[in-house]
Amino acid sequence: MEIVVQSAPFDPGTLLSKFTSRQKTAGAVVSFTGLVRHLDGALQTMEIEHYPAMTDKALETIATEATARWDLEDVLVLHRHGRLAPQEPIMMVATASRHRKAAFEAADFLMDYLKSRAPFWKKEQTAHGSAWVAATDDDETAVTRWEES
Amino acid sequence: MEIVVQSAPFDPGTLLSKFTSRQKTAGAVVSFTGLVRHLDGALQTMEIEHYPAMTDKALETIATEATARWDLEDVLVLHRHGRLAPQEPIMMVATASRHRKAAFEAADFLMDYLKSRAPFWKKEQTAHGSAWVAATDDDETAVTRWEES
Amino acid sequence: MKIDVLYFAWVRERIGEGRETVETDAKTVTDLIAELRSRGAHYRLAFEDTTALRVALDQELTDFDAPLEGVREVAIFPPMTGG
Amino acid sequence: MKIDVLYFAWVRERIGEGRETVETDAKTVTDLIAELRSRGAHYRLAFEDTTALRVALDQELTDFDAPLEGVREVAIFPPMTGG
Repeated sequence: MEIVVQSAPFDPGTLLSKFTSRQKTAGAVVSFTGLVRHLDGALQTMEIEHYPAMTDKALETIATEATARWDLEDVLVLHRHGRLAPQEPIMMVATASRHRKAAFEAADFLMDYLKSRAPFWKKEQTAHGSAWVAATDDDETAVTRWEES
Repeated sequence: MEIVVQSAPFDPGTLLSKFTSRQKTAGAVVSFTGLVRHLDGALQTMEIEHYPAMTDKALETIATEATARWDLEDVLVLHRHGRLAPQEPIMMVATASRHRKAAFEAADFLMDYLKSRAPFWKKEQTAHGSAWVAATDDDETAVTRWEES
Repeated sequence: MKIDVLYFAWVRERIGEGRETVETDAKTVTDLIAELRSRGAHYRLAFEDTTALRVALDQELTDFDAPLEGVREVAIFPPMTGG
Repeated sequence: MKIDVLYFAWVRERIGEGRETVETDAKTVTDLIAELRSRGAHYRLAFEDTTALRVALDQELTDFDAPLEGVREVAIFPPMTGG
């Protein structure tokens, strides 16, 4: 399990290569990469604020929960904070499992929880000013689908 | 849309970097990488046979179907044939979308169809001889879940 | 008791600072917010609609009725938008 | 008519070759397989259980009842195991 919180840019491919090549028993690797929305060209920068004392703890809790629910060989969660440019990678999760379905479901689960349980807040800057990204009801209710099963 | 069929090894990270950096409008990139099963250390090599005249056509049909069903910005499907070593990457799919759910679902769909609609056959070689990998009923029925919706 | 109170995102911007130490006898987060509102317009604006807020006690998400006893750090912020 | 018949994986191994051209009047794949079975034990072994086989006509998956008229290439193989 690897949890990374950083302001520096990252290359999703470099991380995926490292993650894939360290697998000894997995048959399936799924990755999700989130990119900064460009707002049809209007976005100048995105600023991501976080709660440093809580961030690592929250990401670890989410990753540990995924490991408890699915038969995973490995999990990676990386999230950036600070200033980002349009189309830059914001965050990445990767899961490795013997089973394809487990790798897919766990990655999907991690994303749902990251969206509404990890202490990050996005602010978008355009020529017209800046605004905090609002959480959607979808994001907040998405986690409930994992509670039913 | 990019379809690749090759016998040469590939690095999933190199492909993911290239795929991610060419996105201009996507906010979500999902990748799936399949690795050769090691059979608890017993596997010596895996040999993948394919039907060259049909392979490209079948992969294109599957990728086009995914593009028709989901709002995708880009799709990559790569599949190897020939001789592979344990834990080597066999194949990879990547999807890019403005929407996270579309990227996840389309990647999952591509995998279900690749398993039972693309003309590849795997043969596993161990110290005790070689055997064709049997298709599971699960693989053959997995595609039906996409027909209901 | 003395307690550290942290604010993030637009809650921080409305209040005008990210962290302060308050002396309080509040039993719950709801009580604490009621006290803070009495400090002025900035606070009332930040805490206008508490259904739009989330809270963590000692870095664990919880709800507004959670007891403050033994807690060292309260964080109040909008719904998170990571991922 | 002359038709190319291709075999893959264990079907190819049982028959002993990957491709042959056959002269046939078979109307469907089922008819063609009946003709091929009469060629000998190798073929009967390969086509022992047709529920374990899949077929493509001119590189498109189809079923055993599909008409062969106008078809140039028939491929017979086990269920695919890609991915």
